[in-house]
Amino acid sequence: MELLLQFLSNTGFYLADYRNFVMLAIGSLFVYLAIAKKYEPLLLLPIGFGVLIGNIPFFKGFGLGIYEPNSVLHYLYFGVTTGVYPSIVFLGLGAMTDFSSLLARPKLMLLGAAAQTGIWVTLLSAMALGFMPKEAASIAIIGGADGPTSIFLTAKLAPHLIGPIAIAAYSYMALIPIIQPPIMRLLTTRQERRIHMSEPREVSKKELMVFPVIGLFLCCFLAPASIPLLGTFFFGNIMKESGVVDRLANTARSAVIDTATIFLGLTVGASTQGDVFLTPKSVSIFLLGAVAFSIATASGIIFAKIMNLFMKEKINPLLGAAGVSAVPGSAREVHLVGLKEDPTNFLLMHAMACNSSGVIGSAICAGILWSFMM
Amino acid sequence: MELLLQFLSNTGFYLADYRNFVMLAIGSLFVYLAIAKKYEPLLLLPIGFGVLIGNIPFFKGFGLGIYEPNSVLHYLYFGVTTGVYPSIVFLGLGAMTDFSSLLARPKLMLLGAAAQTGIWVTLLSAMALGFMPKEAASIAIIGGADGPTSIFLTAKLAPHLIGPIAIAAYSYMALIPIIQPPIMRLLTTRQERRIHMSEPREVSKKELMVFPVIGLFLCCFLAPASIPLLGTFFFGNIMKESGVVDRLANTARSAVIDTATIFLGLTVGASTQGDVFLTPKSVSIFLLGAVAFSIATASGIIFAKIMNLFMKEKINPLLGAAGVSAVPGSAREVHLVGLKEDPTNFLLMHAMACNSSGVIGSAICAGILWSFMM
Amino acid sequence: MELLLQFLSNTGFYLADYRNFVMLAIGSLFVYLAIAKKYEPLLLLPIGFGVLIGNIPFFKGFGLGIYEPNSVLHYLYFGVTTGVYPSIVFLGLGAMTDFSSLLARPKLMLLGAAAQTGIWVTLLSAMALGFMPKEAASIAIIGGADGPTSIFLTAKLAPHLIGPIAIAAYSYMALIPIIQPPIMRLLTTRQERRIHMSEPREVSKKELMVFPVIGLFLCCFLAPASIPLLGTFFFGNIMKESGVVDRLANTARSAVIDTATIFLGLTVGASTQGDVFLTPKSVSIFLLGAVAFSIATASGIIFAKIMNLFMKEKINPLLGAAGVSAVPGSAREVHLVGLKEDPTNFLLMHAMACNSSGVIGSAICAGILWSFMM
Amino acid sequence: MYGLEAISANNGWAMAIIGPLIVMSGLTILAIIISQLHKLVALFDKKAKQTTEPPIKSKDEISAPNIFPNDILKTAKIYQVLIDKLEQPFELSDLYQVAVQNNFPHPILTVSRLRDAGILIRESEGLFIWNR
Amino acid sequence: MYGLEAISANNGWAMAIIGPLIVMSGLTILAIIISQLHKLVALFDKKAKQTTEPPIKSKDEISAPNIFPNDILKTAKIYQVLIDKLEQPFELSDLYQVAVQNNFPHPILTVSRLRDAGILIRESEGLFIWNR
Amino acid sequence: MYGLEAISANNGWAMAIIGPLIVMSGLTILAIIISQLHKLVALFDKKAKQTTEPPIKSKDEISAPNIFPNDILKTAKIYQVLIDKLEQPFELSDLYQVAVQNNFPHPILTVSRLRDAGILIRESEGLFIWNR
Ligand code: NA
Ligand code: NA
Ligand code: NA
Repeated sequence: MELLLQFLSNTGFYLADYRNFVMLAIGSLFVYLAIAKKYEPLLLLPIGFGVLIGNIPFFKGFGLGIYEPNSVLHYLYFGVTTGVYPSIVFLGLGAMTDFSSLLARPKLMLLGAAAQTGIWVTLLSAMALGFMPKEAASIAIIGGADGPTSIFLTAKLAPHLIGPIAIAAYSYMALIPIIQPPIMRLLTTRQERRIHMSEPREVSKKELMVFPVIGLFLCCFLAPASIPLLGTFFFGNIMKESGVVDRLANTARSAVIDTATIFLGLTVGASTQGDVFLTPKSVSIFLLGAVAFSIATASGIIFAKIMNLFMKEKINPLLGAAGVSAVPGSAREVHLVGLKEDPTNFLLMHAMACNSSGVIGSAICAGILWSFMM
Repeated sequence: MELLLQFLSNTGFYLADYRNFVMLAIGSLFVYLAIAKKYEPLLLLPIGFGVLIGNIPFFKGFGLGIYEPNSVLHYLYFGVTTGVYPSIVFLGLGAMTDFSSLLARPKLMLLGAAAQTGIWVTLLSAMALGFMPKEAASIAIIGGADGPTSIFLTAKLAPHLIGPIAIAAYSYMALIPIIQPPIMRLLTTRQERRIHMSEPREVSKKELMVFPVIGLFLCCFLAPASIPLLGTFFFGNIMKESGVVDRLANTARSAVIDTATIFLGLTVGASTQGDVFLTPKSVSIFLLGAVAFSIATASGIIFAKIMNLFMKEKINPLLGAAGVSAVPGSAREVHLVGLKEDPTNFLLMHAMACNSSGVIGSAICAGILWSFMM
Repeated sequence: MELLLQFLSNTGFYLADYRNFVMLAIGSLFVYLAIAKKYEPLLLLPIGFGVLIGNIPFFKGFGLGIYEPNSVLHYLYFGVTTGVYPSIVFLGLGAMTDFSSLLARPKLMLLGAAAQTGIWVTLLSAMALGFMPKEAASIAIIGGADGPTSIFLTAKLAPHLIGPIAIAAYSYMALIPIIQPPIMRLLTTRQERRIHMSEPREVSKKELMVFPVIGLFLCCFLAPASIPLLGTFFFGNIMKESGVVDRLANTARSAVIDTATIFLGLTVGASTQGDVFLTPKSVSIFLLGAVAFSIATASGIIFAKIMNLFMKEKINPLLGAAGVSAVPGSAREVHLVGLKEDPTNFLLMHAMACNSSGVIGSAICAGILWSFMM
Repeated sequence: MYGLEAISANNGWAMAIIGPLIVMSGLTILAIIISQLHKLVALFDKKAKQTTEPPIKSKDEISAPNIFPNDILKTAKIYQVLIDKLEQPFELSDLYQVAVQNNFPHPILTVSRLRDAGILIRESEGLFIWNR
Repeated sequence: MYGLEAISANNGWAMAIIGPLIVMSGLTILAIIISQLHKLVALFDKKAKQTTEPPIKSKDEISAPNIFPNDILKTAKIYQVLIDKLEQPFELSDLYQVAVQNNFPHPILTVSRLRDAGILIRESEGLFIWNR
Repeated sequence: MYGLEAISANNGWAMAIIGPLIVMSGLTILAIIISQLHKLVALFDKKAKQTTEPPIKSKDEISAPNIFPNDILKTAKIYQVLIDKLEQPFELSDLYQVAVQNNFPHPILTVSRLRDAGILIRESEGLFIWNR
């Protein structure tokens, strides 16, 4: 009888706390959005289910919780706290990314830089709200719209915020179809949205092979702290483009990135234990995340319009919105908004170019922020 | 010359101990059974060859043995001692398991619960034989007929027994075709064995998607200590059923589970170093394992017969034997015994339902046992 | 302004050291050779790009460098320093290797043993140049022409030399098409090069299955210190040949070995940080490596010629050169040199037999050397 | 300590009674919930239909297919002429070249649509085949 | 210390003599064993045939194929009619539906046998094709 | 500390000015380099052609195909006769056996050439199919 009572007092039913239920609701929402709405399911489903797993109430001290040093979740979470998973995800991303349209029209790279403005504005905002500099930098990187980059920088600067920052970053990435289109429409005229981009020139295999080396040199000499992300990213890319190690490139863009994605998502989700997660800070981070994404989108578009003032061949300013990486969500949105105005206007390929430059841009920003905090 | 002598004194020939040869014979037997008899080769071959590797005599202190802290085997064994491999195997299992026939006929779930009786009887037996409670619990879980679950619980409660318990669990799982059929025939009449199961109703995609969430909530609220197994299990299953992350599900059920299986089997096998393994305790564990499996099989069948007393539509009591998980061995045996009586009686699909509920049942039991020991 | 200066003083441009540029040039050369010349790209591309990543100048103390304990590279490098990656590579190699032509003509195994002579001569040379015994042993193993074996032994005996030894081993393996043919031509007559090998007998599936068990017993009893390499190697091979665990064998020879290859190459490359790598020792190691490879090649050929003195059915002495493992580079060279003399002479299959015996031979040598140093 | 004494001392009887009770009741509840699941799902489906159309359509359906439903097939027919000039499998860049030589409009974008439509299939790294 | 002196001091000569000796004798023994292996295997095979039939047959062979050897092919022919009504690839549930509509007995079990027989092949998550 | 005060104290303004400046100038330089890349590549290509032929030919091209270009196809035709005797897919050892029985020269080597030529294709562990 005593044993039964003791057992019952160890069940989740007994130990449950209202914060667990809040988080379970959030987790369920993520799972629902991932499955029913197909919002970035590769991210939202693992994270959402991870939130569920992490918020089943349990007896502390058992070695079950992700913050207890000998739990399975803790071992799997190690790849997050050390930054290893983000590095591996970037390896796979590199082995997937096709830079040919970016190489054909290098100007689009500037849009990837411009869209990082969201980061810097958010940095100031976070400081103004009283966050410590390292916390502020970690929050600011949400504006880069790049999950692994955000997790990586936060793991290095403010590990206690990994949960809320990752959740904010991924939530807004999933909500791209809701956040971006209104901003795009607000900041562009119908005529601008109808601008066609000319066919890009053909890019030679050799250019594609040389690019990752040059990219590595330039980006990582400038911001060495971006090595863990961009080093593996460009490594993945040269494996893909060289054509001599296809079996490695194939594994990198399938088994390797998938495994890292599964465990990254699962443990980041599980790191949102209600009692740790539900704090006023988390709420502020969520608000700041919305600011970051909106400004990033807007600044990309505005910068494209400014570029148009100086260029003969106009750029469709919608492409600016694709400068927030959020691969490939934002590129798709740009494409769809463009299509709506003119069903013959295919922006996808150009938007993907901005997307990949946005990935590089935000990884550099992560390097700069990290370096600023030293 | 001195060097030659020194070298020779470091060879396996010189260092060999009779216990190594006993274990090498056992390992060879496992390898033989796996290859020639095809008894659960996915389990027996890695374990058997692991036993060979672990029992080649070597000079202690070199950093070669699995129990020496800087050996390669020790690093690979880490996934066993922390419980990470079993968790990962369950992730893959979840991504493979089709719950549709269980959802179509939920009553079969009770058979998966009933077949766990072997666990509890073995718990008492082990205590009676003088094992400490945590050891007894680890031995008892052999009755769950689920390798990764046994390894997981033992790693948490009695890590020094991982070798014998794993070997016992896997041996009996491989011997299912020898152990189960006589018990099935003993406890059922010819007429009972000929009972046909009606065609299950069709299960909708949505039910299949909702099930892993409900399963997670119910099982893990009840026994939070089963989170490391059932959390990843249901996560794998929702990846499979949601249909929105097929690439992750595919990787989980191929590269991820295969890799974990290889290293789990190899290192569990290698952990049976003769001098550590060949103790009276190991012999007792083997005997208790036979008891556990037999009682599990019997109690599943008997429970099915009891259920039939109360139900209009009779269940084929052979299905009770499939409640011991041992995926998919026991389901196959039930199917074959059924076929022998009546070549038109296809029980496989129904038996698989009991199998998957047996997996859940024994993971819950592991959670309960762990919680009892705290 | 101060911040800008501080940032600039953290860029690679500011921190660069001439040694970094030397290494960047070497890394670029490796990448170039891998892509443009297709010299062993599976090895040279990861290592070459790793050299680039490791030699981007960075601010020490950031946690960026491979030798800083909390960097991502350091965590990935862990698999090198512990010897886990080489073990895993051997698992995959085993699951790829077809021993049938070796089993058909066991005499060829002696060529794999003879070609290890390079190791022992290099051992003496390295000692004579003033290297400590453990360093000398690590350098000597370069003569085994087997990357993972070299890395494994060096990780155990002289971890500070992993970089130069790995680079030397892989460089010469890539340069096999330049090093070996002249030596082959020098040491053989035109007539010898034209010797045809008779069709090997057919090997039964059972022989192929029994071989890994016998190989494990004999090699590892003789030199238990080769267990971490040959244990997984033969395990991989029995998974392949048994035919009962095809899914595991497939994963071992694709996802598993590819992943290990990627991270092994990348981190070994990155371990060549200019300030650590560019020392007189590294230059000596490079010179000794050339000696090792040349002697290995020569001694294989000469031994074949000696064998021919005693045998009725002559061996083509070119096959001796394939005794240096360097899979499958040296086998291909032998085949091509043979083809040049007589376009109907297909030596590839026989050369592969020598190759695989060379792999076993050098792993045993590693075990012996390790044991000598204890 | 051995035998019944050991069991009692270690609280074995309690465990052996309460343990199976918990498992059985847990799985029973799960079975009951499952047996009601299809009703629940049906209920939800109904409600969903009554109240709202999904606020945001799944993005995949909006794109090209809805807008040029038969254009892609037409385009495919036109491109068939080019494909016939190439050996299967071919490199994408070869296809671009013949497309440009023959003044086909928007080759790159068309190609990407053909790929989305599953007509142009990546066979291996850099090589493509034409489906149909 | 350099040169011959260093070699002697470090026991180099002994190593360089004993080392290759061990490798060579090891691989020689292995070569000898291998060369006798096929005899050993033949011996075993013979003995195995003399003494016993394998006590338990491999389970895979017992199941369906042995019992309904041509039934499956017959069933497949009958099912062909249903398959013709579906577009390739099809969802399993569609096949069930037409099977039930046409009063085919045991559709689910038959489908699982067709899958085992390799006639019904899973092409991708949830989609199946009919082989032959 | 909150608001502007916190920003100043934490050097926020400097960061927010210098940060984007660095990113922008970095990516601008990268864009400029990229835009010149094809010229650089062209330059290299030209130079390479002028000075040298590649010193060592890629090894894969030297081997069999160059030496017996149509022999393989002829061999394939001859082997077709044997293949017709086997059921597809077949085990390699079966092919060897019929080859030896019919006194075909060099069966193992021929088979390895047929595999290199993509005529004999490994379908799964141990089983092969004949392509064409
Ligand atoms: Na970005
Ligand atoms: Na079970
Ligand atoms: Na070797």
